[in-house]
Amino acid sequence: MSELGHLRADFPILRREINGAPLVYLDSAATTQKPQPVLDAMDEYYANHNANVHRGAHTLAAEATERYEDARSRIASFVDTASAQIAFTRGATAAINVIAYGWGLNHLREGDRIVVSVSEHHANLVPWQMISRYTGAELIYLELDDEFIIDTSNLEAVIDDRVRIVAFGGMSNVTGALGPVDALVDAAHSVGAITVLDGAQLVPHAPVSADDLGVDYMVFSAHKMLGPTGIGALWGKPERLEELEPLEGGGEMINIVERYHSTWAPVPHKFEAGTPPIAEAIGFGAAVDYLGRVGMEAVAAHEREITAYALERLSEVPDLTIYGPKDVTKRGGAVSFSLGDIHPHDLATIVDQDGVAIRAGHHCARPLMQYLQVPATARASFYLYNLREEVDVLVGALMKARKVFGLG
Amino acid sequence: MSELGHLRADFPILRREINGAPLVYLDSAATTQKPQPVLDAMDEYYANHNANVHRGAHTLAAEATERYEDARSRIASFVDTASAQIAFTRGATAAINVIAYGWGLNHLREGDRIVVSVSEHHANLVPWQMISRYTGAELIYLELDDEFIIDTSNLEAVIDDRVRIVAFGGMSNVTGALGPVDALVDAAHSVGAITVLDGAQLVPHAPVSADDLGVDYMVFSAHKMLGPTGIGALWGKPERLEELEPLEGGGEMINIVERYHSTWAPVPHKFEAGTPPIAEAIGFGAAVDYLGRVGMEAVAAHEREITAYALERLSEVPDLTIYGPKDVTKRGGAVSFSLGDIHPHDLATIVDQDGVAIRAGHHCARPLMQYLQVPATARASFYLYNLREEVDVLVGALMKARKVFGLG
Amino acid sequence: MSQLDELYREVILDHYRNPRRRGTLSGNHLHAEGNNPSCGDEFALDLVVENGVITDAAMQGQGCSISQASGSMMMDAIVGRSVDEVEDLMRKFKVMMTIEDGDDPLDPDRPGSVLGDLEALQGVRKFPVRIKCADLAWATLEDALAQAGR
Amino acid sequence: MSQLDELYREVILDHYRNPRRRGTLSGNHLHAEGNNPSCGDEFALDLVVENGVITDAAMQGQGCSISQASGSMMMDAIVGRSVDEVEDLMRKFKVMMTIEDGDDPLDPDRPGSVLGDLEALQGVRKFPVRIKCADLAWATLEDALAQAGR
Ligand SMILES: Cc1ncc(COP(=O)(O)O)c(C=O)c1O
Ligand SMILES: Cc1ncc(COP(=O)(O)O)c(C=O)c1O
Repeated sequence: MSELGHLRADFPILRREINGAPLVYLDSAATTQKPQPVLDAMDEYYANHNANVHRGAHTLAAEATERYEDARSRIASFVDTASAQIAFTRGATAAINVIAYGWGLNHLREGDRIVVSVSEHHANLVPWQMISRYTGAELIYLELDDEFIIDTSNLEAVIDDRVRIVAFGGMSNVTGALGPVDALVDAAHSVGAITVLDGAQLVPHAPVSADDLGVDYMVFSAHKMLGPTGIGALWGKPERLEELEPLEGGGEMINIVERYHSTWAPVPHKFEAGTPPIAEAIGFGAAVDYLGRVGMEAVAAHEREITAYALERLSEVPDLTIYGPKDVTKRGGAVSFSLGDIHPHDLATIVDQDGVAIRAGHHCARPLMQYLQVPATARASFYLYNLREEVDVLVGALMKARKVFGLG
Repeated sequence: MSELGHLRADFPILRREINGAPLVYLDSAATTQKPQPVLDAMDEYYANHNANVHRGAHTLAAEATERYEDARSRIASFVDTASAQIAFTRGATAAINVIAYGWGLNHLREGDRIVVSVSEHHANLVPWQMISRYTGAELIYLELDDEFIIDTSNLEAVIDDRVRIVAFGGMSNVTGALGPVDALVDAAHSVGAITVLDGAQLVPHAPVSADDLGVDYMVFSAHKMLGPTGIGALWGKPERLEELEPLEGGGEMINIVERYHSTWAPVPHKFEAGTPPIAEAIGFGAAVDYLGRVGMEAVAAHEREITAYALERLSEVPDLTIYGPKDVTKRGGAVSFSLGDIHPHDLATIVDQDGVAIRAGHHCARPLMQYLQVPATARASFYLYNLREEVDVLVGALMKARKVFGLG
Repeated sequence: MSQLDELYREVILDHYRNPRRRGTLSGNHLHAEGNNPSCGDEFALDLVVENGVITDAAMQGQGCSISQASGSMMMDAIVGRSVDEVEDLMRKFKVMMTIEDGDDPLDPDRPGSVLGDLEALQGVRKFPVRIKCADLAWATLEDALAQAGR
Repeated sequence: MSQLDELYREVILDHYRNPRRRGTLSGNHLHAEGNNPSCGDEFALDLVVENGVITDAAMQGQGCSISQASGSMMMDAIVGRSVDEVEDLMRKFKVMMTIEDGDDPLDPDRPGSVLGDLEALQGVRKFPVRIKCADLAWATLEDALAQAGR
């Protein structure tokens, strides 16, 4: 496992102390830390090549455009697809909204159904509620099985021919459960429905070949995979991107603008209204380069190992309940738990005194919290820079929390 | 004028050479260059405080949230308004789309009218075309007077009580003409219509007091005012932000999420779905700090002076036509022109050989090009770091272009 | 005392585990709800105000020890008091949660100045992100009293 | 010759100012349109193909000297040629616009290998952002020929 330990030197923030203790950052599911090469790539861009893209005949504009498009093609390679299938958005949330509005407003009507799972992040839930309201299409939920995985035992009962869209996550940011991609794609396609994969927690943590997944659309966020804030990606099958109306209008996304009517630029540009997040695209490109150098197989193996260790050590803590699969082949490195009657928020505050950053709350998945019948959970989540010893620090801090709350 | 010359040292890119000549960057209307303190602020954030905001009880999350919200309040002060009236978006384009969809989809219907001007940037045009298509509301145009300013001589004829929205620019990115804010606000409000000000070219160049302008909504972009790409702002009167439905759904923007229905967070957070552009907000904050230290009065004075000089020098170039007001009190520092039968694109290429970056094209304002009956224009645009001598370099390069095209 | 022990004093854990006046009121009463979307804390309040005096109250909710203990202690502190006294208490509580170390939040010259158990919440000031937890119940109370039309 | 003079050769400026076959065709013909949204260059083409030969053509459009001269030179080069020859020309043109300095774009062994005036466009290669200007007419031609159903 520790063969990735040397990477820590690339992450300036990991040298920080929190409350007098070394930072133990276990909140990568919320956002990841950034290695120096990502910061350097953006600085180099601003210091030497900054200009607006696709707009000018001058040298800087050409340099900026080249770097921006080059970043797109590197991100495309990273998920094993063509450049034209990657549109840059503000993030995963923005990308799902593009799909929900762009497809939904133009293809959905009353009587149609949209299927999501109860474990979705609000990003893959609230846009569908909105589109349901605007179009009259009905929202239907998939429940979970006893391993916290989307239940596929009775799919035909839910996914019938009224269903037009099936939207689900590649990995739950709460339970860590992997989405049953194949089963859902098969069920959706057998009734002619399109599939939307929320890849925000999948793409950062495993080798992904977008074209091979079978889904129609996929989204992900740079900041969850070593990249900067402010950028994410929308991926689609070529014909799906063609049929998707752009959500936002503005510069860059047009072909011809007349007073009363406009036509759109070819994909992917029609989804990129206005000045795009240029420096962020370049930083995103540097992030996938970095991940590529490490190798996504190595990243996944490291996370599997540290997650297995965490599940083992956490199960030694009395009164601790884990919400998520125990089998590391069915899950990623987001581990949600509760500890006795200590509220997760209190837990987070207590372990923070030992430098440990975990997240507490509903994790933007309130319907899942209701399903689990908990108001909130605590969550530790791991990435390539985490160490086995950091799990030990977490467990030590949890034992201290038990003391503070008089649990012995 | 040259009292701002010392600031150039803060902009690393201004040390670059282009085609063997010092860079003369005259494309700030497309995007501005960034001073070192803006880059440093973002690096410092990533290196020491990076975490997701509004989500965690741990120290980094608190530090990130504090810095993010602090940036909001500094940007609010910069336009003389309250923090809660500033929502972060991906940029000006995104912010206009939030208004167009959020207000339009929920308040417009057939028979209603949306008024824009023929000089609008596509960002303030295409979203209204889209909303017109989705709602059946009709799009109506305001024309220009002979100084290229939105014609207000016969407003009652256009702005009648079918009009629900009047959307216009604070300064044209093509002609430099300032928008007749007072006249349009009065006309709109007299029929109960709301006003949307595209401030993308206004806020960077003049002291702006949002609350005093009289408009209902205003938008602007960080990258056009020394800040990073990937972020902009939506401003609104408090009651207008209340009545505006969010466009995008997702995390952070919610209050309570139930399976089939959700309620929204208070303004401005209901407009900020998903992980926001956090580092970018911090960079944006550093940019307005920088502008604040220089003083927006000083910025405006500098631009007025250099624009006056440019108008004077350009008028000495034979066969050169300027599209825009000649009076510097009626305009900003974006100067569009054509030179004989030399296509603007060719002009841009030729002056680029002398290191001069100007823009050529339709400037995302195709209806304006048709109105001006030109396919494109060349545009030089100025900011606080430009020098009088740079205008001389431009004029020299234009004379060279005349030679290349055999105009003598 | 460590900062943690100061935050999680005995009395706070006691109120967290044994909240006072948990439940709902029947009959005529005011009702207000509040929540912190970022952490999920929820608090709801039933309140009876008669002749300017809070004669009965009940709370519901879920959340961290600080939010729930603050609510429970608030119940103890407000029932039987006049709305005037309670508003004074609200002000004092606000002052306590915002002042810097060293200042004295308790002005002995004001009537009803003693915050009692509530003083245990002083430790929260060292944990700025938790202040909104302590405030939740009080913001909800403010809403409820606003309905009383004063 | 400076890079600029190489770009704006006499023959290019001549075609820009005196475009060949500018106008429209009446009667039965193919039509295709192209544009570069980023710079606003527009090009449209009317084309008559009879028995595998381009017998007539006319162009419309507006844009920079490179895009319009490229179109005008293309008109000269295609009318009277067989579609096969023109497709060969298209390939050669593409090669010329993409190859590196030093390579020879003109393979003397191929029929119709001489690009003629079009060789004047070689200077564009030094200005990568302008290549799409030179390409516009040719992409439009490709569209038109695709309609010919070959
Ligand atoms: C007048 C005007 N409005 C809107 C925009 C769009 O701004 P952005 O591209 O940052 O969204 C621009 C810049 O291109 C502009 O000049
Ligand atoms: C599963 C999942 N989907 C979507 C998102 C939203 O991503 P972003 O906030 O970057 O838009 C997140 C992150 O919060 C997530 O964990």
